[in-house]
Order: sequence, then C-alpha cells, then structure tokens
Amino acid sequence: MTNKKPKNVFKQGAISSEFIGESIAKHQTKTSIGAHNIFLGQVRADVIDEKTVAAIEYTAYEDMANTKFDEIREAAFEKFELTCMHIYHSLGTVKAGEICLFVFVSSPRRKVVFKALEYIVEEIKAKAPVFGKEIFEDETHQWKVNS
Amino acid sequence: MTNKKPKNVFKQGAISSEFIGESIAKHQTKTSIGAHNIFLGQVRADVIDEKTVAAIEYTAYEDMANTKFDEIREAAFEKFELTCMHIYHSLGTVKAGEICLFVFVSSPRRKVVFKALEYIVEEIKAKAPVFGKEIFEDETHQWKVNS
Amino acid sequence: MLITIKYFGQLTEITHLEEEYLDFEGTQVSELLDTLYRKYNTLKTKDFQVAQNQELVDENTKLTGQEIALLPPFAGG
Amino acid sequence: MLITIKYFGQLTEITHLEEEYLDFEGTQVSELLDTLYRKYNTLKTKDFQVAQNQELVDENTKLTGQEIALLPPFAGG
Repeated sequence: MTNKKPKNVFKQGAISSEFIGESIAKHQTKTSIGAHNIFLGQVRADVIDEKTVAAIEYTAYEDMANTKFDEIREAAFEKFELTCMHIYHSLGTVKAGEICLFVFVSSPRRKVVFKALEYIVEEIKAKAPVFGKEIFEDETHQWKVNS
Repeated sequence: MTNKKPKNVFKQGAISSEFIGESIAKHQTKTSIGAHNIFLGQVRADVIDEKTVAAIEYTAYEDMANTKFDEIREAAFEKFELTCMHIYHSLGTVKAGEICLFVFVSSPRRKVVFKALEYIVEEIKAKAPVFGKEIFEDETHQWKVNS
Repeated sequence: MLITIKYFGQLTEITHLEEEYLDFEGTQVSELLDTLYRKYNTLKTKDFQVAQNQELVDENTKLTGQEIALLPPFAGG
Repeated sequence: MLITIKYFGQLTEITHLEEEYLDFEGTQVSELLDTLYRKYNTLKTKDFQVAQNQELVDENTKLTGQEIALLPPFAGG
C-alpha cells in the first residue's frame, strides 16, 4: 500500500454510453495510439427459478477496492506497453441492460491491448471487493458471485 | 461466395465517437448480454524519416472486402457464442487521432468476447483487401503494410 | 485494542449493521472471529474472507489492525 | 474472353488507372500477368496477390474469371 490516495474508480449508478463516447473522443489528441480495446460489463436479465433479474445493486469496500484497482493498474502498466488505461465501476443500482464496468486500454500497437484488457478484467473480478445484490422483478433478491 | 449481398462494412471518413456511443446504447435492450468488447483502430501520427503521418487515405476492393468481412463474421459466430457482432471500416481520409476501424462483439459471458474480438481483428488485418496511403504533413506519401 | 469491524454484502443481512466497534483483548484473527460467531449465530455458515487494514489475511494472522472487514464472495463487473 | 482487370493501392501509381478491359486468349493467370508485365514495366517488381472473381488464386490457376484484381499488401484497420 502506498501513501498516495488511489484514484476513485466508482461512479454512482450506471455508466452511460455518452460517457464512454466522450472518453473515446478525449483520446483523439493522443496520436501515438494505434489501438484501443474496451470492455463493458452489462447487467444481464438472468432468469433464475422463473424470476427475472431487474437490476443489480452494487456495494463495495471502497477504500480497499480503490487500492486494489490501483495495484491492478500499476501491474498492467508494468506488464504491457500501454499508453493509457481507465477503469470505472458502478455503485448503487444498475438496471438490466445498463453498464456497470468500463475498462479502457490504449497502446501504440494492437497485439498488446487484447492481453492487457483480459488481464485487467480478470484481476478486477478476482481481487476487487465489490458486492452485487441481484434484485428480481418481484423485489426479492439473491447475492451475485463471480464465476 | 453466397448469393446474398453481404452487408456494407465501409463508412466514408473517420468513425466518430458519437457513432460508437450510439452503437453501445442500442445494445441496452439486449438484456441477455453480459459482456461487450470493442476494438478501435486509430490512425497514428508515426514519424518516419523525420516526416509525420497526418492522415491515412483508405481504399478497398469493396465487393471482395465486404464478402471477406461477411465470411469472418460467419466464422466467428460459429467459433464463439456471440449475441451480436458489428464491424465498420473507414474509406477515404482519416486524420491522425481519428478512428478507422470499429469492431464490436457481445456475449452473455465475458471469457468468449476476448478471444472472439482478437480473432476477428487479426482476420480483418490478414484477409480484407483494404489499402492505406499514409499522407505526411508535407503531402508526400507512402503505402502502409500491416504487420 | 479498539477494532472497527466492517460487514459487506449478504453478511449485513446477518449482522444488521455495516460497521461496529469492539474493544478486544485477543491476539489472533481467529479469536476475533470466534467472538463474532458467538454474537451472530449464522455467520459461521457463510462464505467470506477477512481483510485486516485492507489486506486479505488468514485466520492465524496476528491482530494488528484497527480495521477488520468481513468480505463475502466478490461480484464486481 | 473479355476480362476486367482492377488495380489497387500503390499499383495504380504504375498503371495510372484503376480498371481496364482486356480481350484475352490465354488460359492461365500467369499468362495474363506476363501480358501485364509487358504493358507496365515496373509492375513485376511490386509485391501483390491476384484475386479471380474475388477469391485469391495462384499464378497456375486456370483463367475462368470475368474479374481479375491485383492486390498489394493489405493495410486494413
């Protein structure tokens, strides 16, 4: 753990497609970039025992999660030749069909972005203390577990 | 070659970040999707012999390219469990920092999208008869070759 | 030692709180857990990891921490 | 046999046209290429593939095609 306060990765509610579009636009001044790779996690309307997931309510151990996201970011920059990297995760309610995770990596060359993005997403799934309550349409719920 | 006319993948000029944002938004009604993966190719301002690339002018053997894109799309749907897939490529002038290739895959689960996207992008680079003239700031040019 | 204990996700359905303070004399994480198991009947049946000062630790770790968190399975993304 | 020949990318800098029609009597792709090499001096020094009716073919392929395209290295993406 470093002493500097890690960047806050969390956003209240869903991540909008406009926000993603604007993030892409901001990279057009970085003309050493040749390849971007973007991962988006979207809430699925899974049907479990005849009940449909309407939304996921996300909570997190925010301080620890931001530290972990920071460690994941540092490790990815060490492993892969990346120009930039951005991670955003939702907190609170995200409805089915909405986006809850946005990971964005950029590099001069394409080969590296595929490996880097998969690495980062798997690390987030495994190491970030984020919790998801799947709310069904009848307002009952169950707790999501990453597979 | 099938008899049905393949979809046209080409767009005149750069692919805008708004267009990409709108494509993402359109997928929010598809609530079986859990993961999207997007590749964006961006024109690099490479410096070659002290001259800087200002733009790439793309041309293509359009009919053959659209057929190839179609074959790549079909093969990817057979290999990977994908909900949907979109490919767009620029024709004409795309300035440094602008986007010339947009590949978008979506699936219920994440593991498959990484493999599918890399497969599709590599296939496009290898098989699509698309040609790029790198225009330098002094208006001289050279022909781009994929590595 | 005054310890802050944080509960997350489904564990809060057992504890009915997200955070509590405990003046604790034991020296190991496992001793603290035993105390919590006595306090919350069904806690022992749940799957969770323990973080001490934001780092995952196992039960045999020495208690040094001002902050202990009980973390159910992660579900980010 | 009337053949449409298409040129792309840097090859158009040699041919100064993107498309031409040739009434050709040969039976193999290689024979057509020889004719084109005679017509365009520096064509032979260039790296390209040949597509017949939109499928890549090698030089020994039988000419069946209404459409032959000369394709320099691909640069998509």
